[in-house]
Amino acid sequence: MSGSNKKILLEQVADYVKDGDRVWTGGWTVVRKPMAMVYEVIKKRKKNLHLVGNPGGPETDLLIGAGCVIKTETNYIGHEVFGHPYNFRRKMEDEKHQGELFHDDWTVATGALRIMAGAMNIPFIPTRSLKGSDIINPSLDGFQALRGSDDKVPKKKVVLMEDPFWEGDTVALIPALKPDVCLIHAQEAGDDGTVSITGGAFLDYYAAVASGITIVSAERIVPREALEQTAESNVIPGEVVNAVLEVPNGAHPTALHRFYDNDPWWFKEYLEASKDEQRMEEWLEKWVYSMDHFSDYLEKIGFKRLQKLRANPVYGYNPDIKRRLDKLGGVT
Amino acid sequence: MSGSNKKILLEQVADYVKDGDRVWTGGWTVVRKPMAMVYEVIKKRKKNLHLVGNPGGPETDLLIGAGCVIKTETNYIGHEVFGHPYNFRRKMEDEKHQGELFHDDWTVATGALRIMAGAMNIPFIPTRSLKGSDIINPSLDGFQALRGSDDKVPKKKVVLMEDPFWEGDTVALIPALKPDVCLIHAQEAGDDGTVSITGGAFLDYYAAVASGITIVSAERIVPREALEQTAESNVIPGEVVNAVLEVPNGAHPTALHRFYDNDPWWFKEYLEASKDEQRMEEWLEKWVYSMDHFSDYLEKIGFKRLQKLRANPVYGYNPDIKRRLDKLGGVT
Amino acid sequence: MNVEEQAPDKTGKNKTSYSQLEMMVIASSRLLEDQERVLVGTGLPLVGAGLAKKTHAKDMVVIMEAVAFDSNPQSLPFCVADARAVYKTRWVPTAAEVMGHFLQGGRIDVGYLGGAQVDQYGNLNSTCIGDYYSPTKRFEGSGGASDIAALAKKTIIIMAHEKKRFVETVDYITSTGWKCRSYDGKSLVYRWELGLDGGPFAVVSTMGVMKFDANTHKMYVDYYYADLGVTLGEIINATGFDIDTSRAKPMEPPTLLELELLRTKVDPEGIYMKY
Amino acid sequence: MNVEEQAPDKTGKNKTSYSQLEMMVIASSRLLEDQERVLVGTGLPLVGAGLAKKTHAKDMVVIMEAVAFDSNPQSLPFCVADARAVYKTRWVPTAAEVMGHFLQGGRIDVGYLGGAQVDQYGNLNSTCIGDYYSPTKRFEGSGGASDIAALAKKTIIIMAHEKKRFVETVDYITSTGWKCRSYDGKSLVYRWELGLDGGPFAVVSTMGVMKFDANTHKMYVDYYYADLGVTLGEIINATGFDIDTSRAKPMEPPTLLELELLRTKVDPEGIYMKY
Repeated sequence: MSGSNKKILLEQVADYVKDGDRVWTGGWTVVRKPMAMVYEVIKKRKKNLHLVGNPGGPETDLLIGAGCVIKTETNYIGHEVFGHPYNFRRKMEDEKHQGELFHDDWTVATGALRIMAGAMNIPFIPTRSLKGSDIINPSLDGFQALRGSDDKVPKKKVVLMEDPFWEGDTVALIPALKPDVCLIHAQEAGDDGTVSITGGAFLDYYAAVASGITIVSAERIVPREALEQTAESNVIPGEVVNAVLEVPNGAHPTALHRFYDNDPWWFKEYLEASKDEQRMEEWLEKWVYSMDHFSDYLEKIGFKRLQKLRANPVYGYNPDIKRRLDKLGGVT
Repeated sequence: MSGSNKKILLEQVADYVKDGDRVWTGGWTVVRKPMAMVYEVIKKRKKNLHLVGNPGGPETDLLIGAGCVIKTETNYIGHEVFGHPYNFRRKMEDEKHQGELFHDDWTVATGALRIMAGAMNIPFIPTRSLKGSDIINPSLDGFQALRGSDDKVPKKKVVLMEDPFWEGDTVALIPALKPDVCLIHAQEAGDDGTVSITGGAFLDYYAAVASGITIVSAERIVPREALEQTAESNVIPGEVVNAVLEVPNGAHPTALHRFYDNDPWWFKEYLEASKDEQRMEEWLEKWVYSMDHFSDYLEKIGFKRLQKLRANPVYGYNPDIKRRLDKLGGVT
Repeated sequence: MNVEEQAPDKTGKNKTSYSQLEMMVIASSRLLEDQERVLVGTGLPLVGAGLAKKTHAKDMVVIMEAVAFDSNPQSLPFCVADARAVYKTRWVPTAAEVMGHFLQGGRIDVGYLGGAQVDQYGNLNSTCIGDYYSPTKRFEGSGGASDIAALAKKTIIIMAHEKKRFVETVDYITSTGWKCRSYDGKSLVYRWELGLDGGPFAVVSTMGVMKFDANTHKMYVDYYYADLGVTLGEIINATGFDIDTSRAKPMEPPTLLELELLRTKVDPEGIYMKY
Repeated sequence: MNVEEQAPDKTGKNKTSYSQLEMMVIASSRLLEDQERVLVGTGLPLVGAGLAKKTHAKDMVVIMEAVAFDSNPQSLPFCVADARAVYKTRWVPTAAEVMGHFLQGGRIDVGYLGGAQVDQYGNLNSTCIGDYYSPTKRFEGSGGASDIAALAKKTIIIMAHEKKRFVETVDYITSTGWKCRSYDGKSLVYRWELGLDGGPFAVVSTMGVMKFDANTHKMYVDYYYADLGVTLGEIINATGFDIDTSRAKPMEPPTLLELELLRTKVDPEGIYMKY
């Protein structure tokens, strides 16, 4: 794969995502999430997705709210200090949505270990975590009904085992994560798929290697030769990347180190809308379904607002941005 | 540990290495080996060391030849194309040395996985490798006599297990590597222990984290603030480094990316000497025991020869150096 | 949590008003020690850690699960993956290293956590209220809290003091306290029976600082915010289980420096403090 | 291995002499295909891979276990950790990624290996001659060879053709061939019985190119270096087990370009080729 030019268009992204796929979304909660690609997946009305990104942020709540998701397998779904994941909550709490979403609870350490095991192509990995927690309580297993019948789900959540090599401690064996598709947004990628990320790669390298297909959107697609200059800090080799696309502001409204900060106005509007099913539907119509292209979405966000979000390249973030939603003014 | 200045002198290195310790030497075969520190350990006549570096190069053959080693647990001991590890061979082949060296054979993938497991503090990790090889033949286990009685050695070499989570494949569980001491040479380290390495970090990060004590020698010790500029490519955090020392040419005669190439004259002389026990002893006297300080060793190597080894910083190596020992001329 | 009362002029140094929320953050920050390696959860722990770094614990090593090791933020991070956590660091790890290597490797001195519910043994719930399969309230989930509670050398918990939060038994044990879930899910066992080290060191609330009895491992009141008018009776009323108050001492009020730093340097916008 | 003979002038294009060593390296390099991901062992495979990249397989992805992914060395690396392997690459992995992720993940098309002994099933020995506990000759050890033979989609082996090297059963199975060690160490089993994919594709020697019968999985002669005067009888004599020569074809001699590139660009100093 490494010799070819892998550029695709945003409109083609959904061709790589099949209904029912296990999908890893890169980044971390409200940072560097592949939002443009997620909007595209929503627009194409993908169904029965099985989200395995660890942790999940607005992209996860959005995909759930848009009805694209039947399974989530993660340590966290939320918007950090901005507010709560109302679409996820509704699916879990409301009588009328019972059975629409299977959710399997994990942790940050085990999410990391599971995707590392996936990258290593080993079926499981031991951990010293989880002991004593209801996360491994056999009677509280969100995927219980699926184990053994759904081949995208491991047959067991955990197996306890005594260490036969050293002191005999009991450790928990946990299954590898095996995403079908991995969506990542980065600052820069080569046309060969090589990915450069700063400000934290999170688990994206492991996910890219563990996944059947990996798509990377980036602020800039550059000739591959340019990335020879930064070889020591490039984080994902082109070999595991199937396609790349250039999408400036492609992580909006989440933050991208050196490029832009979180968009508090987006979170404020989204959080209000997502509290209610009808308003969520209107929000999706307004910001996703009605948009011909992501550039129309950005046009609607507006130049002034995007300017307000710009990061100071020395700091990596925007030191002047207001982040408190309850006292947030308009874009001036 | 992170706040303090961790600078020590080369003379203090052996204080951190106790007789019987499991020692990881960083680098890879004939590249970036912590040679100055190894010479120091030899000079202080350390005994019964248990070498766990994967793979081993001249430092391993040297330590064996100097009588410092009773156990080796690695995938390779040698000098690559330069020649064979005669000290290691002699211990394994000669009747009169029977029982002086216990050697446990492993592989590059499992060496990597074992030290990763050590860094993760998990007692073992599964692998898909090793199946069908005599490396896991229960009757060909170089540590058989030690298992169960020597607490620096895992009770078993391998445990085969069926995957209970996915397709039921048989995988080999292999024990974590747990070095007591880790010796690393790098291009640059901060006085806080932060380590910057280019040209390949090999398994040194994992070893530094997995080890009880980690000592880093470097071509340059710099104020910690200088390493904030390269945070994305720094490979070892100061937190896991107990001491640092500045030793220019500290990896000689092995190669150091951007600084110097392998010293073919050293390998030629060493290989000749190491073929014979008596000549090996003379070599040790000449190049190690009689040296007051590593700078005396470098003085004896000579300025002209060190100049000949200098790497071109653009290439990272020396494009003009001759590497064929049988046609090697003198230093001109 | 926006109580603001006039601080009684006892010591002469606190001639200003401060809130229970402020006292909580300050009291928890005082429990952090210089040189300690502290794994800081999202939310109020970010504020408390920032304050400690600016007062008594300048060389405390601040660690965040997503991305930060020995972080010295110039501006308050609003999550543990924020670029503000990465600025001026010397290493940019991932959760694989922070959680998979450092935490699991026993290298974390203190886990500093929030939560939605805590019980008498210091078990934390950040998963759901009610039945797991049809909860009345579903939360964001563990994040790294479960790992941190299991693997740090000790944990400090920060949480508003309300009867619905301080419960006899949490609805779901996300993060293990002293007496936590057995492997079969059917009983509670002491954490050491499962081979877990560490354990909750303190629960710092809007009313006081609770610790755990060395023998029973049940929560007791160590300090209460007398200076803010909090009484032990109020604590008992706001706690959903019997709590020993016999060892309670009044908490030393905030210093002017602590308050000033908190308000003007650590969270000047009030992102978490909601001024 | 320094045989130099005048190449018979059959095709008109080989009016130069070349050695069996050169033919071996060239023959093995021809088996590598463009676009393939090739994990290259130390020694002669470095030379063969370098030649393939300069002739028919410019976009072959050269991978080295210690440090290199998609390597395009301008000068021959003398080991798989050499700075020459890192120059002009776009990613600098470690063995954790190359071996732990890519090889173990089934992403390597070809493993390209040397060895000290090979047997009729393509098992390789790079560990010792004689008894494991008191060997007559102890070698450097597996390095990554054992992993590569177990996990690559296929392996290409390059080795001098001598009776002591081509043996019926290797003294120690370092790297698995078609019929390898059972878990209890007591018998030989087919590799697929252990769940191993892949397997040896060819053994390229100083006399010819051997492959493995699709049914028996035993080695047979596919090509022999007739142009260098090698006869099938010589191969039989230099092989320590019965070898089928009935399918043997004469090997196409080196082209002038192959020889020129090998001698002047790939290993001009003769580090491995020992000119």
